[in-house]
Amino acid sequence: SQPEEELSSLEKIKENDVIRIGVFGDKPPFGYIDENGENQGYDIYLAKRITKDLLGDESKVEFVVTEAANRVEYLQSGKVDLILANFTVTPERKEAVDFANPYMKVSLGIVSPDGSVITDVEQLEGKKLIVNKGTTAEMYFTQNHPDIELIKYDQNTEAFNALKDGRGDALAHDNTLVFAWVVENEGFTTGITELGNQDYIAPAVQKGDTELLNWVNDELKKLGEENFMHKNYEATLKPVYGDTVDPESVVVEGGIVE
Amino acid sequence: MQDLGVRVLFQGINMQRLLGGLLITGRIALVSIILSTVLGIAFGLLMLRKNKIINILCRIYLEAIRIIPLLVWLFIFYFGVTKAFRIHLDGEVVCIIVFTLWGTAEMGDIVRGAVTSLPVHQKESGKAIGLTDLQIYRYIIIPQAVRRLVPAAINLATRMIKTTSLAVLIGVIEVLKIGQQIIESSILKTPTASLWVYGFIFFLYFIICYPVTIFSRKLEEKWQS
Amino acid sequence: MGVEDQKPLLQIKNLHKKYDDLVALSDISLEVHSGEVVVVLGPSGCGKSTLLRCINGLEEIQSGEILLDNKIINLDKTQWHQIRQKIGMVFQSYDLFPHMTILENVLLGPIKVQKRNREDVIKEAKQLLERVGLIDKIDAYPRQLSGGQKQRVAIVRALCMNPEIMLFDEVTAALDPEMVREVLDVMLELANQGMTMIIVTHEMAFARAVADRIIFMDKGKIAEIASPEEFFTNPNTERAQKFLNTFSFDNERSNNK
Amino acid sequence: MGVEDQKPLLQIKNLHKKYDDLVALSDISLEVHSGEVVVVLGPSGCGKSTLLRCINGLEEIQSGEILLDNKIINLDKTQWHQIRQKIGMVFQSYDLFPHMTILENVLLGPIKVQKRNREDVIKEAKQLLERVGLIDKIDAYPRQLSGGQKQRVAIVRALCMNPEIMLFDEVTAALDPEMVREVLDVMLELANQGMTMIIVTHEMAFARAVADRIIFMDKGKIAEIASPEEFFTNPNTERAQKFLNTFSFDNERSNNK
Amino acid sequence: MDFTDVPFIIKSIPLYVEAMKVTLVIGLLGIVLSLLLGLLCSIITYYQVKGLKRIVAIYIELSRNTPLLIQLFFLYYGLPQLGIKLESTTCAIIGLTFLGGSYMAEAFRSGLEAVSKTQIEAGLSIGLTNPQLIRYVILPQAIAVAIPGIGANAIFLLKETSVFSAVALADLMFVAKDLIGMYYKTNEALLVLVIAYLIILLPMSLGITLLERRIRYAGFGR
Ligand SMILES: Nc1ncnc2c1ncn2[C@@H]1O[C@H](COP(=O)(O)OP(=O)(O)OP(=O)(O)O)[C@@H](O)[C@H]1O
Ligand SMILES: Nc1ncnc2c1ncn2[C@@H]1O[C@H](COP(=O)(O)OP(=O)(O)OP(=O)(O)O)[C@@H](O)[C@H]1O
Ligand SMILES: [Mg+2]
Ligand SMILES: [Mg+2]
Repeated sequence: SQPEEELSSLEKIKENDVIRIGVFGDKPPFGYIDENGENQGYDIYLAKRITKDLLGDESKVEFVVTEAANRVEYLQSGKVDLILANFTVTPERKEAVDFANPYMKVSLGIVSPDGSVITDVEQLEGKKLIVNKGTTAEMYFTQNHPDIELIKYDQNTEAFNALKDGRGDALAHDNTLVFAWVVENEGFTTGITELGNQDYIAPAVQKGDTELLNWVNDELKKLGEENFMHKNYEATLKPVYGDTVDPESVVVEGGIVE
Repeated sequence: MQDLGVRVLFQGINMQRLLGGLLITGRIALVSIILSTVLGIAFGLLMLRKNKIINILCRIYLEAIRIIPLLVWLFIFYFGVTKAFRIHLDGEVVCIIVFTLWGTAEMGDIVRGAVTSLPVHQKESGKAIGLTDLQIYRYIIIPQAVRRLVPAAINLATRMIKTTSLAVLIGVIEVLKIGQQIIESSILKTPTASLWVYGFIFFLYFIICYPVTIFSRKLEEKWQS
Repeated sequence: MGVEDQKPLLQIKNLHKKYDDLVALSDISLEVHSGEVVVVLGPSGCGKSTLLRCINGLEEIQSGEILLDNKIINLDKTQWHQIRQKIGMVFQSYDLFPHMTILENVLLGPIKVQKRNREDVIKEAKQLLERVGLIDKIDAYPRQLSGGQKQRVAIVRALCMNPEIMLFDEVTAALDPEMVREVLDVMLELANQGMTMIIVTHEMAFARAVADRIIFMDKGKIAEIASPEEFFTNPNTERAQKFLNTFSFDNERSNNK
Repeated sequence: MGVEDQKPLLQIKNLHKKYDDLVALSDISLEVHSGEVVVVLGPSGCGKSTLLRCINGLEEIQSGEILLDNKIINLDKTQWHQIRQKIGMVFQSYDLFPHMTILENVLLGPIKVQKRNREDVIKEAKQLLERVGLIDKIDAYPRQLSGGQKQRVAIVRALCMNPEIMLFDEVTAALDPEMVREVLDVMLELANQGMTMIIVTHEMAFARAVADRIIFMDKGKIAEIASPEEFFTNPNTERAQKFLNTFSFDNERSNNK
Repeated sequence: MDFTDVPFIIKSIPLYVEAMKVTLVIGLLGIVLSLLLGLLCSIITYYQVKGLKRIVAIYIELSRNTPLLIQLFFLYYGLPQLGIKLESTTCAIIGLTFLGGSYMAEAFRSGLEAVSKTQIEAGLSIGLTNPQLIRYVILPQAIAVAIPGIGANAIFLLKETSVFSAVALADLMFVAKDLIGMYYKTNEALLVLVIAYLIILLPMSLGITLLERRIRYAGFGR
């Protein structure tokens, strides 16, 4: 990355004794801020463990709250060392950042109000679909269904609020997120549970930062041996999903996909 | 349960967090205002120089800052500059840089306006009682220019305070962002949270800016001769 | 007083002054003796203000000499602020400093320029303000005064520097008639006390009353120098005649009055 | 002209006018006959302007009657704009409309208020402007004119409404001396042509020359009514005497002149 | 520093053109409504209309002492809780008008105050009726004086439209953020954004400067 820098990124993190990790602040249960102002969620659970293994103490992490559309920028401009913000691996993104091995599976889900549930993409013709800027949902619909009108928001909160306020007919987002939201919001149904390809969510580092990348991959492998991601699921997602979701359809253990 | 919505402001440490966010907002505003005042006075004096090239350069700077929306400047510095030069700039730092660049331009223009609007005969009657050029500045021009510019400068300060709200759009965790986080985490229990939280922040800005506005108006009335 | 046998206090020799291409003053020569009151008359734009401004160094001149106490004063630009202490000047516009009280306005010169003792100056300032009837306005600000009061303070401000000569440039032109009188009375009193003065005015009755000598200017030149009696009853030049006519209205009404 | 045997053109009976608690005019009664020129004199603040403003309906009065052509005009507020057509007024400040040319300024009243034929009015306006020597300024804007020229246009603007009486309120007070004369000359000519006028002025020589009658006011009352000769040579009241003294400077200089 | 992805820039131009229309439409609508609201407020203040005068005063203080972004969030996310749901376009126009009205009122007020009392009396004394007085004397002068202020406000309001991207209005700023989020061409997106704003604002600013200069130097000319 920075040629004039003698220290490698990993050494620099250790030197500073702090790692800056970009996470979501408004995407429960993956990355959000609780009422005490603490970062919480599936991504955060992993981030804390990574910090502990790297720097010896999980409090040495500095969480940087990002928005969907910011994540690449944050890495590229060096505002964060690592992104753990529900970052789906896509070809475009691969050109901009380096992804480590995945820790989660995802595809798109579409949620709509109970009265007029959308169960097929065709039904969206002529209707308004809410998406988040810079998400896979936005890209999927921009590329595959350019004629569906999209209403775009910067932040998840705004997007889901807009759905509740009836500013659109449905909302497309990662199915993992949609599942959780529906559980807590009566009157809405995930009419389409899997749309597009099965995608993977992975940590991302700055392009060319192979040292940190390799370290993260090794770390994921080691964590797989102790089934860490399942523990993470139990702690952060289970309380929300209950039994409505099969853990195996979400969790990727050890960075390995079958 | 609308009437209970206001409770969201007092749940947990919400109020503390909001006020903490306000502190960040205030810090950005204060630092920018102080820097703008100092640099703006220098810039204003620079503009008063009778040098063509300096004047043109100052003009270009002033117009460039004025014509491009501040939000665009924030983005240029936050994403463009940091990416182009591969340097890490914190959102708060970017805000301070951009607001200071803006404030300096505006303050400079206020200073220039205050000095040039003084009637010529003030200077001449200073000369006529034998004051040296330096004394004319010290006893006649500066005190009167200050009276003319202080109200405008205070007015600029309130504009800068209001503009800090843009910081949220480049991800600074200030009062508005914290407000959004509170809305997010209480949306299930308190559906009217956004009404109350945004209303409260609206009110916060008002009670900070309004007294300052009143103060500058009073000062203006007092110093108008 | 026999002023003629003394050396003149102020001497102007062959003064030329241009604004860019416009000749404002050409070949002006003039002597003013100590205690003398010279009134300068002439149509608008003839160069009266310019003359006073040159004497006070507010305008640069192209050629000629200005001598005060037999010393040339127009050589060194940097010394003007010292010479100006000896030359008091009052303008048409009320030029008090609006951010200072009346007393502060008067004290500024003596204390900051002449570095005189504050107590002494205050005493003198109060005496002068008393004389012009404004002692009770000492702590007021200029905006609280009428135009006539402001001009009286401006005169005091100049006087308090103990100048050797005073220049007045249409000091009553912007005033209401009653206020004109109160300012002119102050000037008359000064004249009676022997102050050397050059006065530009459009008040003919006053000019006649106060002047020792009248200078009539036209188009940047001195057209006539005369005693007031001579000038007002029987001016030499046709131009002066015409000028004086604009101030009289004899036999103008043709109807049955 | 034998004005006394006609009915007066303007009659003011027991006029009282207050600004809040301040009595500005008290018990003013006055008659002005057709073709008469009345000059109102008096110290500042005595109510001269207020009197003219009341006659023109710019101020409300507390009691009294104002009659024009034997009709009471101060009863119905809503009718003032019709009566004002018959009463021309010119103020001290150059009150031309800055966004209109000279001609447009003059035409506004006759065309918009009196709904007269445009061609006729233009012809009349041009004649009037010719008479005051401003025909070449017809398409100029007020800012391109000197103060004196502006006042002459303001007079033409009022005249072009063919008023029965003209009111002048210190129309030369803000002018340079040369310009004073050009405006006063226009007024003198009007007087000679038999226009009925009430003039407030501080130009004593002019007042004496133009007036058929002098009204001297003091503290909101009419203190003296006299012919100009009488008033200027031998005023009845002490107050008028004192007033006239402020304009003379006899024997003021005590030194060796 | 490479802005070299020219194909990307060309590809994105139609998007910016669309967005520019949105910015312009919202901006101009907001400006026109602000002018109307401002004129109304200034006339209420000028004629000291009882009752309304106080409301106008309160409105002006509220509008001038709070940030547009917060006003907007309150309108867009807060009000639906009270059952008032406004489209983002509506919100933007209301927000801009709420903000702009007070600024325009200020400009008009200074214009009206600049018409001296003697001008009004001069008009009265040639027999003009009140409506005629307003039409021929007061308004032409007041507007001439107010124009520099109005122009500055108009530019200010157009610039303020950039924050509407935060309530999902597809204006210029919105498109730039969108492109950055999807394709990570930050420099290119920002470059085109700046150019787009310059295309709108430069002519406007130049025009206003010229107008202002003409009023200042030519006085009240044609
Ligand atoms: N700063 C200046 N620049 C250029 N020309 C000037 C300047 N000041 C005065 N003039 C011109 O010089 C000439 C003399 O002007 P001056 O002010 O001395 O006349 P004045 O006799 O004082 O007239 P007034 O009675 O109107 O005050 C005039 O033609 C005037 O236009
Ligand atoms: N609009 C007003 N409100 C209150 N008082 C006023 C107003 N206009 C005039 N006055 C007062 O009424 C009195 C008469 O004023 P007026 O202007 O008629 O005097 P004047 O004789 O015209 O004086 P001047 O010679 O200075 O013009 C003065 O005491 C003045 O202060
Ligand atoms: Mg002069
Ligand atoms: Mg008056």
